[in-house]
Amino acid sequence: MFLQTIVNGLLLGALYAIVGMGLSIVFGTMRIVNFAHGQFVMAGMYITYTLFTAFGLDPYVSALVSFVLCFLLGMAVYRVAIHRIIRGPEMNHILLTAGIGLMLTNLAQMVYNTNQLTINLSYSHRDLVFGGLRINIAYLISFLIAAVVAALLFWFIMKTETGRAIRAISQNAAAAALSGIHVTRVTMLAFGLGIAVAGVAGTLLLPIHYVDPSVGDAFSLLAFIIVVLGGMGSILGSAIGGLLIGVIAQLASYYLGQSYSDVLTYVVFLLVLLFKPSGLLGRSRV
Amino acid sequence: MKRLRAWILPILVLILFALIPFTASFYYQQIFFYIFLFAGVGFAWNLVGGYAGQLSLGHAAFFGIGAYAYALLAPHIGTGPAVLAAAVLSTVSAAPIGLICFRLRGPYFALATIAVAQLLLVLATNQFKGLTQGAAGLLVQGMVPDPSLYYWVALGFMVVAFAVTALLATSKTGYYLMAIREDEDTAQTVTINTPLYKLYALLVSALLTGVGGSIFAANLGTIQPNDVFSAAISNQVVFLAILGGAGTLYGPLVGAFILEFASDWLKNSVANVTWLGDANAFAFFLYGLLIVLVVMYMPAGIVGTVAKWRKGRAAHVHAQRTTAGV
Amino acid sequence: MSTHNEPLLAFDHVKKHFGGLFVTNDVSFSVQQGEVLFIIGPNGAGKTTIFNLITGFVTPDEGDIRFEGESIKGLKPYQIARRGIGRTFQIVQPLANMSVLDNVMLGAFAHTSSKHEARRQADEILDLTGLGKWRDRMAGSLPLAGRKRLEIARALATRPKLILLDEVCAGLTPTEAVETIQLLKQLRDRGVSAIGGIEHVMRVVMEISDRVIVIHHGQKIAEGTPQEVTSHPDVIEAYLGARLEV
Amino acid sequence: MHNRRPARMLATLTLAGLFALAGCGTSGSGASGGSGNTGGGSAGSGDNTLTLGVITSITGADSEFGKAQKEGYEVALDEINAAGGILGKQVKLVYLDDKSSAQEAAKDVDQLVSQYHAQIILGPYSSGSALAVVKKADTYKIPDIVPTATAANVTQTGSKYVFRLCATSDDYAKAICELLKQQGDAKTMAIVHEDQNFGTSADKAMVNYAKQYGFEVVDDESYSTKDLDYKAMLQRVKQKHPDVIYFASYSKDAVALMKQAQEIDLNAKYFTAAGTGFSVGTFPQDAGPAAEYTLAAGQWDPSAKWPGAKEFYDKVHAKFGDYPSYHDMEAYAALYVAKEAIEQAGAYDGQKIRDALASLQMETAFGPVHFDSTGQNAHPVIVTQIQNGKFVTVFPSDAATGKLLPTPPWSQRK
Repeated sequence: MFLQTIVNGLLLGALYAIVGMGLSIVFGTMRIVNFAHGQFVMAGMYITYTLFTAFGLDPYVSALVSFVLCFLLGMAVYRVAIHRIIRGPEMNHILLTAGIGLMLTNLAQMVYNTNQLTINLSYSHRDLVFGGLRINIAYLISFLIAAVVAALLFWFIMKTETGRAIRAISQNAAAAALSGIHVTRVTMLAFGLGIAVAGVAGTLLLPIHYVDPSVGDAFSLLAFIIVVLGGMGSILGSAIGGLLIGVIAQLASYYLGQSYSDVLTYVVFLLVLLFKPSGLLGRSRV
Repeated sequence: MKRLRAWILPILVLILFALIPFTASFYYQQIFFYIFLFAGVGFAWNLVGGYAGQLSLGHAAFFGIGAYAYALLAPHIGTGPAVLAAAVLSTVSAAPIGLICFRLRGPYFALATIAVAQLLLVLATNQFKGLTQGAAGLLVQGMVPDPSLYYWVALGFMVVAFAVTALLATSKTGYYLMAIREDEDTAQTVTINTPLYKLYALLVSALLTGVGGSIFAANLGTIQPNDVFSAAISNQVVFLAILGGAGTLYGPLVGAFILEFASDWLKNSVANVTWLGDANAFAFFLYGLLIVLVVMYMPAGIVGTVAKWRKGRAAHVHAQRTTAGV
Repeated sequence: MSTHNEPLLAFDHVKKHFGGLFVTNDVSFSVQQGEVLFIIGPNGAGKTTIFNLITGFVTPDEGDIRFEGESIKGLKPYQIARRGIGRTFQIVQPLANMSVLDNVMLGAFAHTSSKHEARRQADEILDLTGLGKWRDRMAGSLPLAGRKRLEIARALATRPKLILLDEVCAGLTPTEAVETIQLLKQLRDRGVSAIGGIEHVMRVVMEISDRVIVIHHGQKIAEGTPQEVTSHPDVIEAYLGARLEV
Repeated sequence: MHNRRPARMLATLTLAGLFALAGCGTSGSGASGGSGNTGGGSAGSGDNTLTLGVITSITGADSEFGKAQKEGYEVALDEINAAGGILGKQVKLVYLDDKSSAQEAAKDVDQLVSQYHAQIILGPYSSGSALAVVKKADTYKIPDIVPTATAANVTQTGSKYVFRLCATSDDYAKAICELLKQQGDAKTMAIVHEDQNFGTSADKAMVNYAKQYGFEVVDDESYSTKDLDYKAMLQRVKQKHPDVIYFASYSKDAVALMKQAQEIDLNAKYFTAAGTGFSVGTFPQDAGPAAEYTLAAGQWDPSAKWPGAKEFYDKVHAKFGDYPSYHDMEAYAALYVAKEAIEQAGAYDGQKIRDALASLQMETAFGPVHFDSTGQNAHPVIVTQIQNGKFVTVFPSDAATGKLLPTPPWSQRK
């Protein structure tokens, strides 16, 4: 059973990781404290739900649609609101994005009301069984897509021109500007990318978890825990952070009880903040 | 002469508050109860979040500890001692929380405080269910014989909270907290023991918040973890202080006043506007929009912006005089 | 007070590295009571690190720092400040949303808890440093020279025995530099010992510095009176590249 | 920073202005305060309409059940007004949203009393809110009809003004234990409950009754409806090999629990539940084959023999298009009980209505209604089993419309 719990933990952890990954770009590299990240994951879920119920589009296909829509939504939000206070104190980032989160939550409630919406996929509760281990198909597909997205993101940030510009800005925006990088446009692009990844995370979550207006807040806190655990600004860090939390949550649920998964997640988060503030991989920021 | 002018405003406000119960219906008295209670907790938060610039998003932790301490102890040791116990327990709990969270700065401090409040919410719901009855709810012994007296209890609490925070804010401690808000490293170079002063501000803030929690529990009559440990409480306290003006003396009261009346007005008049679908959600949508607009266009809050505008005008007059003089 | 032969400040074989890079490589120097020492060196030579080591923002890997005979290695910045070491920052860091008066009162609060006494002392220092005319203006709204002077005034308000001035004239117009030099002379005449960190405004060094040490790539390459140092071949070659017309 | 004198003077003006606004807002007895609340201030027994106040969860976590209640109230309202209203007056219902929070529910009571002069309160939905409303109703000395909150402590506050229509979590536990005793082939039990007040009360009740009936509780798990995954918890239950599993869940978690139980091949002789999620109309379709054979203690079922039950089912389906659960029926019955009490009292007066409710004896489509001294209606609990997608009442024997089928292991199900 220990092995099965670890496997469940890794599968769940991959979903946690993809939720955190978008934020690792926005918060990690760009230092924008986006407290509405969970609401954008929720937006991805509602987009996928609508496409599935209206056009019967399989969620793993509509991942692209939610990527593009959330990308545009992210850029718009950055342009209209966040850009104005980007230079201001981080306290304002938190309050502004918390306000945006509240708007998105209630917009969803006005459009979709508060029912808990799910989609029934033929394979969302079927398992692959081999060697005594059960692998849930929906989780497996999400695990693979999460891995692909992580790889693409890593490649984009590390290898492409824009990726290098983003990393330059995160180190020193002024210096980046001096070396010819259009800071505002690239920051907006990076923010859009982060939100787009959040949308994809929503798509991958829907086959496994219901969506209602209140899920946003829970995912926001989860995303921050993963980014901080994994270490600032490192895509790899949030992948590891996500897998770690997934395994901890499953082990706690199995050996101590379901509610202990939350307790342990928060305790581990506080301990890491205390003793290794730079997170597992990232730069220090005490 | 200047000292006297400074006290006109508080006296005027207090007289008005004293008259309200005789004119207002019980419903509006309850609205004022929540204005006073959350203004008081807003003053407490203002010490840490406004003056010291440490954005705590987990003040529900102390609010909840105060509420449950009172609810569990009142039947055994009486209401008075129970409120005292609530104050002591929430202050004592602030020490370890402060020591943990103050190792961090900026968004990481805010995140740590959220994690602490969420942890207490889960513990109170599950692990300590035996003690707190969890979500099944705990009946709470009243603080005063007649429910209409809670208006005065809350008013008294707000005045005490204002007095304590105003005294601190306008003293040496206040200057030191503001220095920490502006730049903690620079503050250290002028001999300020920044960790100690941040913790000191948090302890006072937790004490007042704990008392606020006990009054809330007594008035409501029953409490569940979701009522007193929830993020909604933490956010309400922060937003009313920011809206009113964090780091100003009267900000939290103005913010509490506006938020409570706005939600009451929205709840009534917007409630039956059917085309909006879920009218209540529309009310909260506007609430979110209000926060976004305040942060973008009026970051110093209402009182802060008014003060800045006045100072700009005063400084302008001052500049005219001095340029002539130089 | 400090014993007869023990200097006010002793910086003793201090080493500090970040990663593999030695930012401060076995540097030693001392400052006597009432003396003004200047540390000069090209940008990035490690001057600010030395200031951070003395004021406790960075702890040395090896060696010791003694103030008035007692080691201050490992103490927190506010503990070191309380022993009498004031400081200004290379990148000016005024407490922007506080008035000029409030900024200086912060320093004064080091010795009194009463607001009125602190305000009185602050006004005194404002007059000394010529900041009186901006008394009630927000620190953030002052021009660069004003903000730099405010940092000095704030440090002075704590009545330091030793004041560290990091690039105090950098970015100032010639007239502003002259005014700052006058102020530093007044401080020296009042017996406040000081260490200054200068990158290129050599006039300040020549006029008020008793002794100079030159730091290059984290190492002390020369020490002596201003005249000796500026004619020292290594200094010229490493730091100025060409003969210095004095 | 320290407010300079000019800034303070202007702050004075702003604050004074705001309070002047508040002053007028609180003018008079708040009938139609200036702060723009709806003009619904018509006194309870005004000209020709009787306004009754209803508190329910229109938004928040319990909004699904608030919607169900509103359907029940609306159907009853149409029937009552068609038959001439109450005391010859047409009835108007005012719905106040408690946002699924006790604090808001308490505020709603204040608003009903001061703005609508309510002499009777209907609702709220959840136990947490009910506790707060009962305390408030007690101070105002007006009766409160609680249609659906099952937590035991709602009628244990010592108040004389609470009247609960529905059975409690104790009655659920007792009914399930009676059924298991009748079957005689179960010894050990595991309890799996959500961590809010409904689940916590159901758990407390079952732990108590299981001991009384000699069942050994081998495992007691609590979870949050926000959790992503329950497989680890269900694995813990599986290790204990319980004969019976007693769930206390809302709808989405009920579906997830049964599907994941099937997924990890968690078997038990009896899958039982404290109604709610397991007896909501949509449960059989959502859970599909995983719902088969599950037993749910409930308050009502369209197939119940009380007159008017079937007609109500059809009316709700016709008017709203969905299938009513017992939450709709409880609200429907609550309005009828209010009508009966007001008419027996002869006037819209809190004390008289309370006395009428205390001695009330009437038949409704929800079954007989009579409140004991603590305000609890001895409502019979029925246990339904899902047999090929349909709810069939299997207990008690006098109300049964079908035989209880044994639960086959997952591997042997088609």
